[in-house]
Amino acid sequence: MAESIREYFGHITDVVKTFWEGLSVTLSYMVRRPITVQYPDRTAKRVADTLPSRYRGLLEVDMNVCTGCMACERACPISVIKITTDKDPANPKQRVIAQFDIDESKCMFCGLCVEPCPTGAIQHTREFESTMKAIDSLVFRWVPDPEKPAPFYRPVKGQDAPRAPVGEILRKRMAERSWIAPPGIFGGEPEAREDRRASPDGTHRGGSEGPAQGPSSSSKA
Amino acid sequence: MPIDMELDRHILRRTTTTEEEIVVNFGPQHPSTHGVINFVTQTNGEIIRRSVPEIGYLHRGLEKIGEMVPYPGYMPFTDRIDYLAAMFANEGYAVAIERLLGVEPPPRAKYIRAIAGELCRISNHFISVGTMAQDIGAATPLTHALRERESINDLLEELCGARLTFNFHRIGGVAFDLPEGWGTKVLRFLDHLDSYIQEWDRLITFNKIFVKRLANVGIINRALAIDYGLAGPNLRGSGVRWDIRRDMPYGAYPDFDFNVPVGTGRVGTVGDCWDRFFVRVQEIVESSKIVRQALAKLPEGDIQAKVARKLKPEVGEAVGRVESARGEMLYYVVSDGSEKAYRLRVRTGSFMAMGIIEELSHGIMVADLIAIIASLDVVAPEVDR
Amino acid sequence: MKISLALDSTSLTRRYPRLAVLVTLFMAFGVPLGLYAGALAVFPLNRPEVLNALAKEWLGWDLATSPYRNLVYAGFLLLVAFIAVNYTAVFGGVSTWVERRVAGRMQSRIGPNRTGAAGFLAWVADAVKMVLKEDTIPGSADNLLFRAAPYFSMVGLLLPFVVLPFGESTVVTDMNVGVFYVAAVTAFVVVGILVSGWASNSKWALFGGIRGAAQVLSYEIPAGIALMVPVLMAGTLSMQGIVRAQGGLPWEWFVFRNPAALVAFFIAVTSSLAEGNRTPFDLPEAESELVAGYHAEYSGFRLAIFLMVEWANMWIMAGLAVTLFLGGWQVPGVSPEMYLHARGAGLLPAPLWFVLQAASMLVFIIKTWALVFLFIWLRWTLPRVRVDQMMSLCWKYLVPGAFLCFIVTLLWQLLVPPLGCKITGILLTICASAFLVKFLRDTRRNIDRVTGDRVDLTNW
Amino acid sequence: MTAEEVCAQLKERFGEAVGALSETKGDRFVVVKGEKIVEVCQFLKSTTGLEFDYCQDVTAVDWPARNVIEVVFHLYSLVHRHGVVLKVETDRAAPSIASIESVWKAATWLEREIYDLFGVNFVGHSDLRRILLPDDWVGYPLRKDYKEAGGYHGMGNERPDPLVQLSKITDEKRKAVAAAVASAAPAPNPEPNPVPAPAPEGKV
Repeated sequence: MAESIREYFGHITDVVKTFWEGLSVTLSYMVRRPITVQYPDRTAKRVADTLPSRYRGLLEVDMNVCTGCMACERACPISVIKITTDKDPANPKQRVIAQFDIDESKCMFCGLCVEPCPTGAIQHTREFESTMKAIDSLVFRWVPDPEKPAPFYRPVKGQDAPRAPVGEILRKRMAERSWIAPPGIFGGEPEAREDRRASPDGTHRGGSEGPAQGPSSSSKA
Repeated sequence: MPIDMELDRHILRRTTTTEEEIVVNFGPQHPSTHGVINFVTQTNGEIIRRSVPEIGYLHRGLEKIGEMVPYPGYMPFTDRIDYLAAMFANEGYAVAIERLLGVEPPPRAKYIRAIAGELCRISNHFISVGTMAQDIGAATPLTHALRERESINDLLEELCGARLTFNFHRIGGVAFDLPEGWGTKVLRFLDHLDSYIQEWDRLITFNKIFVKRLANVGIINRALAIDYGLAGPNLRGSGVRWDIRRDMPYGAYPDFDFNVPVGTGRVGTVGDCWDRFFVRVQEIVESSKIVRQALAKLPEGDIQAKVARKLKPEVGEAVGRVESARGEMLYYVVSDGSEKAYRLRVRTGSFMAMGIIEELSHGIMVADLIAIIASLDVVAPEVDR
Repeated sequence: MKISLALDSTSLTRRYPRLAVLVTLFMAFGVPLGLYAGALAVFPLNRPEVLNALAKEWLGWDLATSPYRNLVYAGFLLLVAFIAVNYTAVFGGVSTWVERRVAGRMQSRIGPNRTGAAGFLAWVADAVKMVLKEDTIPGSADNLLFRAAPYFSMVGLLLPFVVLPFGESTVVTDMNVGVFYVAAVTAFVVVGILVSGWASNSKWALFGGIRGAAQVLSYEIPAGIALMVPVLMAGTLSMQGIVRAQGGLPWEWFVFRNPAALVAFFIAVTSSLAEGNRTPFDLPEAESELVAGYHAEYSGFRLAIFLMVEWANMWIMAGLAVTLFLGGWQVPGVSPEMYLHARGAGLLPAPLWFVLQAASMLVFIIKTWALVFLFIWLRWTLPRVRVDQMMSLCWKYLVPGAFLCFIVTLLWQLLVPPLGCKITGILLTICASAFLVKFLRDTRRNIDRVTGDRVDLTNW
Repeated sequence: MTAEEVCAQLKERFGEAVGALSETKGDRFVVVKGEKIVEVCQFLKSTTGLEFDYCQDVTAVDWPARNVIEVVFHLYSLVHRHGVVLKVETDRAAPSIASIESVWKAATWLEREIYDLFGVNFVGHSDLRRILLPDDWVGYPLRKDYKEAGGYHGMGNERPDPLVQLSKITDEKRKAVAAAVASAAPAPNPEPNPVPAPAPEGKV
């Protein structure tokens, strides 16, 4: 009986003691600084600029230093990189990269493609804001026009590849394709792409309907 | 077939029914199922007769993918097995393949693995105990836990470039060395953490309502826990002193001095929900100790062993075991000599924990079911893989 | 698309920062002050004899014998009701904002801070959103009951305003059974909960409704008995009578007059938390268990009513506790005679009387807001109890405790002389102050104990 | 106790039903006859000195070449800190072995998973139904010959790969360029030593 009476009042004192502590903790947070970052508009700097240099944001390729070795394409476990090399018809000795496409909507930002790159041409930037109106807008053509392919870069011994600062090229690209602009990457209006999805065999519209254009050539309607 | 009949007959395996009983679907979308899981629950008022978990909503076929991509290319997929503690999923896979290849990572890599892993464990346990408090009805501890976790995510982001999907481990080492000045930042955070944990205890751990809600609820005794193959904090909460880091040491763990906290029935019975909660809180402190020791003893040297670019292990099989935040994570890899795994099996702590819920659900109350799910710390993607 | 952009509150705030502040200030102070002023102006008139006299004096109309007199009286009552309903809505809204900001800060977050200055207009935006949303009714729901349920709750919320004294004279009617009346009509809220739980035809809602019924009915008992303690001490059931029996200074409040009353105060507050479905007793809606409980199926305007009832109920709970235990509207240093003297001899009171009335309202409002803050603070600290624990707390702790308080108070009233009451009052006040100081020091120490944390009021 | 000793004990008790310890690289395993698996497990669990109380994993491997499905048991003893790997081979056409649910409860869900993904029938299992996949799923995905049906109840799971189309466009263009150059030939060599083209972004 005495035991259970002690237990009964023990519960009450426990309640008082632990509530006292809990309430004092929560009250003390009234005068501590909230941890919240007021993204995106009330930060001192752009958030992308505050990220660490190892941050794995959107991929970027500097075609000026790409050797066309295709190591990144092989390293990618989900095949979001597509590279086509070709001979320059005008100059058969010169190998060129006719296509260097990255489907960044499918990319999982693992960084495996960056590791084997001999010149650091392919790099993760610190840019992460990639909202686009259409998912195909996230396919980046690093050689925008196959008619003007990029020649292979030959690394010079004992000299670093002259790579552009990471992020610069991508930022320029992103500014061009504001998310509200029609994607135009497949050379058509956004609605025209619906049939691509609807086609029963999953094949795409033929390239005959319109010339492939660089994303920039789409109208800024 | 009407859906109710299907639930009754098929999932609950019920042939007779009484009028008072109803069948409730806790899930697939429910605030407390920690992901997309459905608990088909047969209740009589507030008393649950039986609750059968239905899983698979997040099944992504990660084991099949393991047979499709080359060995190094699977590493990013392991991140997706357990998004709250991806470091261990990485590490387990790396350990398994290293055992298959007979490669030993250099000591510095092992230490870096331990540091990254333990930080990840702290981060994961904060989510675990925080959501547990949230499920019991206290919203504030979760955000306080998230505050601490943000700091860890910042540190890990600086280390490996991502906050959740780390992809930090490589077969035979790690991807990056520690950044300049990173150790100091970690130590500063750990100082904060060690003082913070006491505040956490004052805020929620010993709160009378919290203790009342968890003590003597969902008791898993020692034998039951072992029988159901529970792992990690769930097993230790039942008083079984079993920790892969200590008992089947891998990596740098033999060099560290740390305790393995187990449930003691401090406020109730050994193996109740509160014990599992408190084991996790104590493990945060132990992990902090390990990180401090690892940073102090960090050897110089390479971070990557010599591994061929094209991995073609000999025919054979290997098991990689690591102590993940959710218990023993076991990778079973069968090689047929090609550059892709012939069979890759991931056995996770959450999957084993889900199996016991039906056993525990007889005669408990609705609120207890939530407490039990929370205390077992199941993460739906890890259950389904 | 363009219209929605133009209405985007953030862009408006950006374009006209002063406008935002002005609108916010108006909503934050203008509207409540207007309502208080309206109450202050209308309440003294709201008596037949005053209205009769006024009509005679100003209009030369003999209202007392006019066939339309009941219409005029009813019109004035409608005016009063209009003020009360609006006040409830505004308080409900403002308290959601306060709750979200306080919760945010306690959780190391910021809370709503975009709509209007300091995010104050968030509740207006929410209300507009709620009203504009579709009011869906599940196909298998009981249509009539489903539609009616929110209004039951609404009635339960509004009826106690009839006797809740905001100030010395600002009370709709001072019933001689005031306390009894409040205890009776607050139960209407649970009718709404029960009906909505049943009519929704949803398992979650049913759980919530039944839990709500069990909880509110159980806690009526300790609440009712605890409320008897001030009734015993004052010797009346009238709310104004109870306030008048207390004084403006803490040791004149009932809560410190005898130790049993102090305990009864805590029991009453706990019970009212349970009756108002606030954490730790938010079982009927228990987000992590029942998703949203009894209002799981509601949307749009009907959901808005439920939410308004939930928050505005805090005012009733707090106001009742303040009235019965914490001295109500009693202004320190102002004796009841002073109100009489200040009133003057005329038909309408003198200006000083209005000043005193405003002061008494202010005291009441400050005390009530302090208690509301306590409710909010408890909610963001404590976990939720389980159903059986809720019951055992009620029947094993609160009910016996309330009876004990009742008996002790009886004996106290019989045996202890007035001087003893005064000494106890002063002693208990000193004790309470000492605890308060210790608590604040503990709070301060919590910050120092965590390495890296300090007092920092930035980042609003 | 090492795997050899465990294997020796098993051999002694069960004779022919237990095969030799494997000699492959990596972890070594013991092949057990399917009909004896429950008894073997019972023996491993209850024999003093062995006491395998912890069923770590039950999984399977499909071997179409040998026409078997191997069911793999990873067992461990928390008492003695030793482990063993057992394998049971079962016919691929109608895979079926006895359930070890009665020995370790942990096997309940693990066996359900194998049933779901490999189609192995566990005789005596209390609740043998699909666990990860929907009940009306066709096929057993972790078998080597499994072909994806490409969706479920009309819900597709494939997104057309934009890169395929872009490759096609590129190829056509390159062919056109080559043809144009060929028709204009023999053109003078424009530049003997071409410098890298300006950055593609410069163009846009």
